[in-house]
Parts: sequence; C-alpha cells; structure tokens
Amino acid sequence: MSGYRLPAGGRVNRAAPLDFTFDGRAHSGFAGDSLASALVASGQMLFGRSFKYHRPRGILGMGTEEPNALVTVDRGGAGPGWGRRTPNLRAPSVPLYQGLTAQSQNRYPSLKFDLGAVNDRLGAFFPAGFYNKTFMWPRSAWEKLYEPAIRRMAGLGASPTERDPDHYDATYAHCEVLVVGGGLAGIDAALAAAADGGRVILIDEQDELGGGALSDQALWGEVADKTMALRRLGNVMVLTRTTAFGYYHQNFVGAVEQLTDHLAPAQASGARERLWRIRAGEVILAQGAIERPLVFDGNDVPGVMLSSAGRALAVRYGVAVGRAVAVMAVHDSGWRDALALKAAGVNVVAVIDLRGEVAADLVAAVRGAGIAVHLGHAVTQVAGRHGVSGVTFAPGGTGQGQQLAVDALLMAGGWTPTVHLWSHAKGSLRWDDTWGAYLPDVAQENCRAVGAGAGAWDMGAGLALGTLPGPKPIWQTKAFVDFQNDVKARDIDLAVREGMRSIEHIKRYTTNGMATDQGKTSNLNGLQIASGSLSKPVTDIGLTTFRPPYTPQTFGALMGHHKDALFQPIRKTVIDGWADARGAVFENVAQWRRARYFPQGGEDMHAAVARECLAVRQQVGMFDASTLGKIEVVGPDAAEFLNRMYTNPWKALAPGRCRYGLLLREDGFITDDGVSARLAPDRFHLTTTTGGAARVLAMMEDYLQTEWSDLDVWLTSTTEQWAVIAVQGPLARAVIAPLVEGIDLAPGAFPHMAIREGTICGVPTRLFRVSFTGELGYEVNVPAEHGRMVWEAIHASGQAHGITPYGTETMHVLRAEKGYVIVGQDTDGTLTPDDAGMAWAVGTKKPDFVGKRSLARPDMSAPGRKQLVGLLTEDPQEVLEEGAQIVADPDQPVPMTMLGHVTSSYHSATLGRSIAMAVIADGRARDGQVIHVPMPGRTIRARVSASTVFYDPQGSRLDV
Amino acid sequence: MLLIHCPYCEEDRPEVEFVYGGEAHIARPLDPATLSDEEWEHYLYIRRNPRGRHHERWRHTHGCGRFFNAVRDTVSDRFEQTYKAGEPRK
Amino acid sequence: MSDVLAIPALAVAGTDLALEAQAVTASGVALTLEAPASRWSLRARTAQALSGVIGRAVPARIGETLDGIACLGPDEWLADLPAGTALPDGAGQPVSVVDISARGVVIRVEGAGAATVLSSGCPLDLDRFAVGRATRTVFETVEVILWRESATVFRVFVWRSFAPWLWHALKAAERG
Amino acid sequence: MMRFSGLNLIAQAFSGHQSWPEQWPDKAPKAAYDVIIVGAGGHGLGAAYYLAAKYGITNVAVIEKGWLGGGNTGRNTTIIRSNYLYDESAHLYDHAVKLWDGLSQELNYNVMYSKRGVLMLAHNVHDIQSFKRHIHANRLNGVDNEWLSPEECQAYCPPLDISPNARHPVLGGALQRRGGTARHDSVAWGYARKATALGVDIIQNCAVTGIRRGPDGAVLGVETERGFIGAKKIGVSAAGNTSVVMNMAGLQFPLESYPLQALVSEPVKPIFPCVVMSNTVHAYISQSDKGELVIGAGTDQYTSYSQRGAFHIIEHTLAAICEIFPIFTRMRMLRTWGGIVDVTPDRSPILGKTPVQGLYVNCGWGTGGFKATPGAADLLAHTIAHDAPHAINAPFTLDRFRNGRMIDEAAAAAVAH
Repeated sequence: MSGYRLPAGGRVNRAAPLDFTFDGRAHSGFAGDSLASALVASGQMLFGRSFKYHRPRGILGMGTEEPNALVTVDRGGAGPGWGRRTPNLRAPSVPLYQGLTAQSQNRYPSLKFDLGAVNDRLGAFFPAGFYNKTFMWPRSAWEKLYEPAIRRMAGLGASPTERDPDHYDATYAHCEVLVVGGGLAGIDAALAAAADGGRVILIDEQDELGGGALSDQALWGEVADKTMALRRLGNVMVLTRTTAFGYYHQNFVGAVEQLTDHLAPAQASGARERLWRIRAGEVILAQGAIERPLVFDGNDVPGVMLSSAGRALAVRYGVAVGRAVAVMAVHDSGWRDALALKAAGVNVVAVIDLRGEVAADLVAAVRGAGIAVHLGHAVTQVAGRHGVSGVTFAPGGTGQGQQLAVDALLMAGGWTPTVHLWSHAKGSLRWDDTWGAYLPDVAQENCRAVGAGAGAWDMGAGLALGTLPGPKPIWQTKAFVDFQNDVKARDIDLAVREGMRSIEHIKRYTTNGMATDQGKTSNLNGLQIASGSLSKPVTDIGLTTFRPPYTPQTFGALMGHHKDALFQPIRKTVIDGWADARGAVFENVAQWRRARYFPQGGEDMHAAVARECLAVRQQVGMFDASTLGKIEVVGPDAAEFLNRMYTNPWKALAPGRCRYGLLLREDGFITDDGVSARLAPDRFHLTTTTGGAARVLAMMEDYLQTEWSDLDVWLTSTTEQWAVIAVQGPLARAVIAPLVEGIDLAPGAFPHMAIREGTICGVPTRLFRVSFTGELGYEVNVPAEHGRMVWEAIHASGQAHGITPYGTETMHVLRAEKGYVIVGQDTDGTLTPDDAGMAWAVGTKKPDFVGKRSLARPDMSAPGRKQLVGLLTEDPQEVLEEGAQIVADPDQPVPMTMLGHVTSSYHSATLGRSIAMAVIADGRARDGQVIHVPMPGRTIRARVSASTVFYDPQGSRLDV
Repeated sequence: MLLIHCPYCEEDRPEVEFVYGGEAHIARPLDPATLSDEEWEHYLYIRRNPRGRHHERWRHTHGCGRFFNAVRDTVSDRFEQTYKAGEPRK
Repeated sequence: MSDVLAIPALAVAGTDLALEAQAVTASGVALTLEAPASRWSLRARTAQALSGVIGRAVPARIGETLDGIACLGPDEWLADLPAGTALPDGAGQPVSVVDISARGVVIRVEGAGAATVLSSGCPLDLDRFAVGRATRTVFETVEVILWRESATVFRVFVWRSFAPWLWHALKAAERG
Repeated sequence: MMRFSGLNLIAQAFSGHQSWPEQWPDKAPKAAYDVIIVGAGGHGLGAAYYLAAKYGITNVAVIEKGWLGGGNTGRNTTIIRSNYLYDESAHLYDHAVKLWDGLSQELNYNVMYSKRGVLMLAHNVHDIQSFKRHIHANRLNGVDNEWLSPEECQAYCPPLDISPNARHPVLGGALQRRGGTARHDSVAWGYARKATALGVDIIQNCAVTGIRRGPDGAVLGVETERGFIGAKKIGVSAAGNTSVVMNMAGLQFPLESYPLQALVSEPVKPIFPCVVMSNTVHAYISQSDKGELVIGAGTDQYTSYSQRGAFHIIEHTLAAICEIFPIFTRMRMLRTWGGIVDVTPDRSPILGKTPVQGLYVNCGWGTGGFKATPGAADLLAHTIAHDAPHAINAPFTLDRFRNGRMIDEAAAAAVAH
C-alpha cells in the first residue's frame, strides 16, 4: 500500500500511472483517478482554504456538490499572451491526466501557512452581515481604506489574465426523450424510452455512466451490461462528461460537454467544450440525490467528509480515506458505507449513530465486520487542524465524552434529492418527512423525475436534523453549514434573531447557499436550522429558488461559435475589397463597414477629406453607397401604400421620377428618410438609411399586414441585390456617358430626380439622377455581382476627368455644405419634420399618414421646440465639436440653461471655413443671433443661420 | 427559448425565428384626426400588460413572414393558442 | 497544434473573413458556393394567382417545392431557376415579381454529416425536415433559407454580406 | 434602534452576538394609516423612510406581497450613475447620486456605495457623437462625465481589449467617476430598519388585492390578503407589477413588463476595478466585493411576469462580454436570475400623482431603477406629503404621453445613417 492507495480494487487502471503536480509538488495517480482521489491516495488531505476565514479544508464530497476542494488548473499557454488557466475547479471533478498542473487557492504564501487565516482568529468580529454594521466612520475611510481592503480579500482563485487559445463548439439537438442522469435509474429510463423507437439522448456529467452505482461494486456488472445495451441501440445518443445545466421553457435544455479537458494538453485537439441546446419531447430527470453533511463543532476539519465520498474513494478509486476511519451517521446509508469500506480493505473502527435504534440487520452486519457500534451517540469534537487526529463522541451528544483515535470521519446525514432542473422548469415541490427534503410534485412541462431524485430509491432510513446535539450553546460552536462561504449554524441563528424570517433573507444575510456549489450541501441544513431558530415548520420558511446553471459553466461554452471573428457578422459591400486594397480607412455603421476616407501619401483625415471634397466640387468623385437600404414595393396599390406611410404625397409621382420621402413613427417623430423612384405605375424602388433598412421594412410590413391588409402590394428587400455607385461632380455625366447604353443622359431627357433603366458596362442598371452632394450626380444601381466590375470601369473612365473615390466622411461634409440632413445625426428620435426644417416634406392636404395625428398633440407644435439651424463660428477656422452644447448666456452658473447642441460640424474646404448644424430652441427665430458654446476653459461664439444651406443656395449646380 | 406554433406554417418553431409584436387587437383608428388627445394616447401607449392571459402579436419574421396572434399566460409563459391575423379575438 | 494557431489568426483577421471556393468542415462535410442562378421573390395572395401570371405551377403549401419554386409563406415564393430564365414581371397584376438573383449566394452543404453541421447553428429539427422541403429560418443570428435537396445535400440561401460569416461558422462546426 | 458601529460589533462579539435586536419588526397591519406604500423594495421602503424622516409622516405602512427587497431591488446589477443627457433626467438621477453619497451614515447601515466609476464604451463614430453630447450636457448641468481615449479606457479598466481589429473596436469612452455600485440588499434592509425605527410598519407576505375608492373617487385604502387597511394616501412602488396594482384602481397605464436577466461568475480575486457598459455590444459588467463578475443581460422580447428568461439571451450576453474582455472566456457562470422590469414608451419613469385622488405612483424605471433608489424614494415621499410633485419629478408625469412631451433618452441616442 503506497500512501493511502488500497492494494487492490477500484475502477482505476493501475497499469497506467500518471504524473501530476499540486502546488509544485510531484505526485502520481492512475488513469481513471480524479485529481481528488489521486491526492488523497498520496496522503494529501488539505486541499484549500475557505472563502472568509481561510480555514484549512479537505474534500467534503466526491461529486459536483464539492464546496471545499477548489483548485486552479493550468493547461499551458500557446505563446505570449495566451493561456489556459482555469480557477475554482472542483478537484473531485477534475479527471487526472499526464502532466496535470494544479494549484491550491485563496492562500498566501502557502496552503499550509496562510496569512489570511488571521480572519479565522478574528472570526468573532465578522459574523453574518457584519459589513452592514461597520466601516462607516470616518466617512472618507470607506473609499480609501475599508472598501479597498474588502475588495482585496475577495474571490477564490485568480481570474485568467491571458487570451484563451481554445475554441468552443455549439449545436442544437432534438429528441423525443431526454434523460438527465446516467445512474441506473437514468439508464433504465433511457432503455425503456428507446424501446418506443424515438430518439433518446442520455446525459451524464461523469466520464462513465453509472452514477452512484459506481460506488457499489455489486452493481458494476449491471451497469456494464446496460451501458452496452444502450450503446448498441441506434436511436440512443449517450453524452458523458456532459452537464445539463439549465431547463428552460418548453423542454429546452442546455448542456455542456467537456471535450478535451480530461486529456493531456498534447493529446487535446478540436473544441474544448460543446454547448448542446436540446429540445426534447419529454424530459426524464434522474439526477439522483446528494448526501447531507452533519452540522457539529469541528465538522470542517480536513478528513471529515461525506460518507458517500469515503465510499466513492474506496470502491471507485481504490483509496482509503484514512488509516482509521469512523462513521457518524443519522442515516442507514452510513452503515452500508461502513461495510463497503471495510470490504474494500479500509480500517473502519466505529459507527456512531445518534439514533437509539437502527435496523437490526445493519447493526449485526457492522458488528460482524468487526466495527464498533455506538448507538445513541454523537460526535462532539474533532481534534486536529490540517487533518483529523481524533474525535470525541458522547451519548446524546451531551453526555460524558469518550475519545476515538481516527484520522478520518465520515458523515451520513441523509440525502437530498436533486431537484434543480425540476425547479428551473417551474415544477412544484412537496416536503417529504421521510427524506427530510423537498421532492418533485407537479410538473409544468412534459417532464418526470425518476430514481433518487424523485424520492424513488431505497437509500435506507434516517433522521433529518438541523444540527447534531452538542454540549456547547450554538453561538460557541464552529459548526459549518455552508463550508465554502464559512456560514455556521450560529450565523443562521443570528440572522433569525435579527429579524430575517424568510429563507431568502437568511440566505442573502448569511450567504448560505451562495457559494460555487450553490447550496447543494447547505440548503437543507440551513433550512432545518432556521426552522429550529424560528420554531416554525420548514415548510413555513420557504425554499430558495434553484436557478440555472446546475453547476458553473464556462463563458466560452455558452458563447459557442460567437468567438473572435465569428462574434458578429460584419457586412461588407462588393466594393469593399477595392477600397481595402487602396488603403481606405473604414468605419462601422450599423452592421456594415464603410470606407470613411481614402488617404494618400500619409494624409490625415482632415487633409484627405478636404482633397476629396474639392475633387467632387471641381471635377468628379465616386462613392460606394451600396449599404443604403432598398425595398422594392410592387403591386396595384403601391402608390396608395406609400402615400399612407410617408409624410409627403406619392400618388401623383410619375413613373421615371424620384421623390424624397420622410418617414415618421406613429408618435410623430422622424425615423427614416430616403430618395425613392417610381419605376412603373405599380413598382417603386425605395431607399432607406443604412442603419434603418431592417427597421423600416419591418415597420412597413406591420402596417401592411395588420392595418391595411386589403391593399394589393408587397415589399421585398433588395438592399443586397443592388450595388450602388454614386458618381458626383460637374464632370459626372462625362464619366459615365461612355459606359451607358439605352439611356439618354441629356439634361432635358434625364433631369434631376429622375430614374432611367438601361445598361452600363453591358449590365442592367437602374440609373438614378440624384445628388446628396449638391452637384450633378448619378447613383448607378447594378446587380451586386457586377458592382465591383462597374466600379472599376467607372474609375477607369473617370481617370481622364480626375475622378476621386471618396468615403463617408467626405459625403458628410458635402451634404452638410448643402444643409442636407442625416437622420440619426442631425435628427434624433425626438424631432418632428418641422423641428428639422422639413415642413415642406409634409403633405398638409393628406388626410392621414403615419404619425400625422401625433403632430397635432399640444406639445408637438408648442413654442420653444428645438429646431435645426445652421451655425457659423465667429472664428472661421474654429470647428465646433459635435455634441457641444449651446447656451445664450455663457456666464450663468451651473446648472446652465442649454438651448441645444451641435449635430454636425466640419471644416469646409469648399468654403474655406467651418460650418455646423445645430438644434436650438426656437432656432429659426434666432437667425443672426450670437450664441455661445462653452467648452472646458473657454467659450466659442457662433452666429445662428435659420437656413442650413451654406453652399449654392439656388441649387444651380444640380440643374446642369 | 419558446416554442411557438405558427398558424400559417402549421408547425412549432423556435422563438428565435419570431419577433414579438406587442399587444394584439389594437386597431389603428380609421380616422385618427377625429380622435381626442386622450383617445390617441390610449391607442399609442396604453397597454393592458396583464398578469395572466395576454393577447399578443408575433411575426414569424424568419419563417413565413406573417404576423399572427397568440394567447399566452404571462406568468407561466405558456401559449394557450395561436391564430391567424384577422381572426376574431380568442 | 494547428487549431491553436488557427484561432488567433482568425481573431487577427477579425474583420477579414473571406470565402474560399471550397471548404471542408471539421467533420468532413464539403461546402461549395453554387454558381449564380436566376432567382425571384414572388408574391401573390394565392398560388393560383401567381401561377396564372408567371405561367408555371407553384406549390401551394408552405415548405413545399416544385420545379425550382419553393413556397415560403402564405403569399410568398422563392423561384430558383437556371441562369438566364426570364419571368413575366406581372405589370398591373395583383402580384409582385422581384428579381433577387444578385441578392444572395447559395452555400451547398454536402455529405453524410450535412444535417449535423447545419444543426450547429440552426434550431430546426432537421431529422424531421424532409427532402424537397424549403423554409426560411436562421443560423444563429443570420437569416437563411434552407432547401433540402437530398438526404445529404442542403442548399443554404443567404444574403451576400452575411455569407462570409456563415461560411466560416459552418466551417467551424466541429460535431462529427 | 441599536446603533451600528465597529465598536459595537466588537462589544457584541464578546457576548457571542446574542444581543442584536431585530433589524425590523414583523407587524400585523393596523386598521388604517395615513399613508400606505405598496411594494417593499428599495424605492418603497425608502419612500416610507423619507416620509417619516423628512416630512414627519410616521403613520405609514409598507405592504409587500413577498419579502422585502425580494423584487428588482435584490435582482439587479447595482449600477449607479447619473450621466443622463436631458436636464430632466440628469437632475433626477443626480438627485439620487447625491443621496447615495452619505446614505450609509444617514441610515447607520453600510450600503457599500462604491464610487469606482462607470465607463461607457464608444465603438463607432455615432457613439462618439452621442457620448460627447452627453459629456458636454453633463458638464453644464454640473454632472461629472469625461471623455477617455482608448488607451485611457484600458488604463482605467485593464482587462479591456482595445485592439483595433476587434469587431467593435473601442474608440473611447465616457467615464463618470462618481458612478459605481452599491450593495443592493443592504439598501432595502437599511431603509427598512431606519423606517421602522421611526414608526413605519412593514407588512410582508401580504398581497394587495384591491384598491378601495370612495364615492368622490379618492382612495380609501387597500384590500389585502389580510383584510382591508385604510389609508388617506397610497403610494405605489411596485415595479413590474405596477400595471396590476393600477388596474385595481381602475387605471390603465402606459407600461409593459419584460423579463430582464442577470448573472454572476464564480468569485475570483480582484481583476475588474470599475463598471463597464457597452450599449453597442450589449455588455454590462462589474465585479462585486465578493469577487463575482456581475453581468447584466438584455430583456426578452415578450412581456412576462415569470421572472425567468430565455437561454439565448444569456448566450448573446456572454458572447458580448468575451468580445470586449477576451480573457474571461475561461471564467464560469455561477448563477443566473430574472426580474420583471416595467417599461414606459419613452423609457423614462412616471413619478407623481395619478388621476385618482390620493393615489401616487413611482414606476417605469425599466432596467435602470436601482441607481435612482434614494432619489425616487425621496421624490415620491415629497409628492405624497405635499400632494404635489417636487420640481425634479414634475416633468415625469403621465401627461407627457398625451401631450407628446416625452423624455426619451434612448431616442436621443438613435442610430441611423
């Protein structure tokens, strides 16, 4: 026997030794071990430090309930800045692999000698809720002294600080029956369900099926046979190392499968974890039950653990939990465990049971195995700090004590059925006195519980206790309920004394059940203790709600595919690659990326934009406008429909002509705009803003389908059907003329605000003669697949005319020089058409349109509304900051009365000065007035212009 | 993720294909100009927001594209039924 | 390990996902980009009304397909016809015929694991999605039209600008 | 009321903490009160406290259908800030921030108000324009808010990824240094303790089932599971359940109730020093004093009272968090939960009188009610005491939905190009 490894037995592969380190010390174990079993086998009983008092702790359980033995596992990096460190892993759930590197947590400088343990000595000053009562004086010390100190104490392990080289997979799955839990109850349920022929998925969190049966050698054969039977069925999918963590509406269950963390890093390839999003016809929960610790003075000394953990170590892993082991039971299962340990070769010296009477066959069997029996007794004291060195027990817990030299103590406090997923799905629970726990009652979904989780498993009989009886008053004991959060029985008692009467308050006040195990071992004990303190039945105190996840789940798995480049689609036009190759600087607009400007020879944005602007004004520029939203509106009632949607009239628009459309929400505020064309009596080509495309289409569909379903008209998104190339500038016609066929470009034949169909570069085009620059301009629409070719052809044709590609920033400046509004920049969701100076776009004779009635509300036309105006700074070289606020009196005290703000502001190379637009209260009436823009440390003066048009107010450059 | 029966597709489909459309059976007044400010406020903003049985609109946006109505319990989130737009309130 | 290097590279590429001509997913399913075709969005109140205008039979039930035309909704059809096919535009009729040939691309997902790869992001039960069916749905947050050509071939219609993201998301699907 | 202090804590320690009194007594309802507050969250308990402490009205009951602080007060991500755009909002929220400062001392209860700063990230040109607009407006309103470059953002919040290759690169941020967090439960408990010490009754597990009105229409009191309780005035502070309570008085409100989820990670050592919000990526995160990363998710799309949301909301939230903070992909989600948020058409609250005489309301805080707790509570108390709103809450009336004078912060940040 090396260390605590039993000479034989267990499910580990003794032919496959594995080396690993814990806190830098080398250990070895076997394939099939967990980190916990391998460490215990090496004689390591101290695993970590508790959260608040830094008390030394060993393992409590050998499953997902483990609150104490949390470690950090480092799987190595992949170069500088990349790392695979994971904190707070439960050692019993960490499968051992060759080279595993684990560290203990929440201790400094070492696990054995931890300075933080001073908290334990001072524990009397840190009862539940202590932080509410202190750290308030002097007031300034909270920020400077107390809070920083509290924050430094926070946390268990350390967060990763490097990027994660691993990636994560996700999938949906569907089945007729989903079974959660692969113990014998779950296996049987899956076999039965499979017989119906439907798809069955069986999920289990461990690396092999069997659940509790893995700790019972007598059942191994049955588990093996049935597992084989399952694997042979074509309609059953078995997912091991997979945790069903959440049960959502209509049998939607989330689960995470561990794919590589059980392998040595060198053997691991592919995704680290996979998220399963499962929709099941029926869900069968077979989650089993978790053993309850007993609450008594000293129950947290390393070496005191759940009886089931001692059994799992012995039977499943072939590890003795100690050289001399005692069992403190209030439940039959402890007796059975004692026999199992003995059979596995562990020296069990005594079974102590608080009950005066225990089933005679158990007593006889235990006595027969040479184990001392002490009925009607309870452990009253545990000796040792970093490990158990002995226990004292006494009749009734209060009588004359006797000592027992043991180095491990197993607690058999009864069983808590695992009803987490049941509760996620809003299934109701009922209290069961024999289990001393809540059991599933009425399901809200097509779901049932089986096995121990349903209370349908023979775990034996026992008591349900708050605390073991002991010689000391509760407030003098260190009897732990929530081990990780250091919640003691006396904390719960204190909470009750301070007026916390609901279990929710007790939980929040003491933090009982709020540790990383989410109360799997503490909830029921806490409830029983509160029940005692309040002298009320458990059922009157309530139960805290179980919420997903059942066990903690990696952010990475839950984000699935959406990592790095796959986080969100970035939409690019067909011309994007051309711009990218020419060094364009891009900006994100809604989901799109758009070229913002095309710097040349080290230009900054200012210089590039000035050059691009002048080129458009003097020669010609080209611009990728493909991101504009487009909707094709077709049907006999198309014009009628648009007439109802937009503020302006549409019925009289002739085919071949365009119109600017302004769209309001029903509350009267501007939501979108765009130039649209009538292609035929029953066919329109609408444009929307880039960011508004989806919103406008959805809004129009809503009105069409639910208000005006009698109209014969249909909407089709054509945003991505058409690439759009704006060719703008006095030479625009000359640039496109050689490429266009079938369209008479002469001004008389093809005037401003018209559309023609023909071909360009041999491909079909919808050619708009429109301008967002104030210059002669065309917007060339071609099927997207030809967009790049046509763009390059126009660029080539334009070389003779000095054509200049420009981006969104230049587009913004050019349109601002003309006073054209950008919806979303110069307007926000609070401006009416009149506010935006666009009363001209409202068809006053129309009886109705979307938003019209709202414009008649009292406040929508009240004096003092903010109106869009132009602003010219007194210093022509001063460019106001967009978003800067405007006041009438810069000398007033703070808080100042603000009149409005700057919406758009640029240096205009064309005008040789700055220009700006602003929304200002009663702005148009302030024409010519000086207003002030207070900036930090100085104030800028500017003059209001009721008109926002700074360039070519007659529009003469358009009509050429 | 809810599972929603689309009355047009005649199938249960996942919630992510649908867009919620707010309370159902609030018809846009035929002649808004004749409404008082209070009546117009009621149309625009006032909602029953019941705890329990709720008539609501959904659109199978990423499916058949149609708006339809549903009756759902807002406490359990369970759908009682769904029905096509234009059918009377259930 | 190649995947360790690949993922950071993808992150740096960040905004630069591009379509290759052909790709294979981690689980061995082939992805190809189909050649352009003639595609229309067709709308009418009934199948008969539409059929009368375009001179072709169209399926009447949502989800059914017939000779390159899929019924997507009670008033909506997708026509996916050989390149160069012409359809009447239905002028003056209570129908809508809109050319969307260039609006999107079709990613062909082919192989024994095709349904599995698609299930990585599509929430529909593809085991129950019969050959010959078509429907609009989503792959994660991206809208697609799924058309099952055979047990092992799905055609995924997606708007052009979403195609690179979808292509790489499919390529990344690990489940085999 | 026993005074809380470090000295007292030490003294109590030597007697085993046996003598701490109840923080608030459990009261049976009296036949009638001057004022009844419906809803014992931070807002309702605070209103009761200010009624007693500032306005001398102590014959007050707070009636709660569950346990005090069990609604949105105990379910939010505890972000406190006041850097709102409009004067009305900035004054409202800054009133609250001023009360947060000193609340621990005022209540003799440490609510752990932590001025660690709230950093809002700008990811595109539109964000920059919008944030600059906020910053300038805040400055002229006397509310602190400052612009940080991407490098300054990272210096303030080291885990932040400011790589220009990110899908939504960080172009800068707006930092309100006075912003931060507080301990949510302590706020409710602190108000409850101090209010009861001043004579307020807190009646828990007592659902209001009706509001009784007299022949003149004015309120007479509330029907409850434990019988009728008379009241001259009733203040409703019922968050997601406001529509239900208002229906009892015959009123229909411009409100809809949506599920809102939040989550925490396992606790880790200090790594995240401030609060970061990104509206573009939809991520909200801070680290609690216990070490958990506290993360706010989005609302579900449909109305619901189930206090339960969909899983895909969580998927999107964590993807967003990991996009901005890629080092957190190996962190693990410990607990998720849901609340019910009541949302008005302009996403600003309704705080003031109702058309029913004697009935007052404080609702519509949507996802942002916690930060306003002391301010809203004080203003509700003021409005009840004077039967008239304070100047700060005067704009937040119901009328605005009739006359169109909305206070729409979200619309002001409209995105379109």
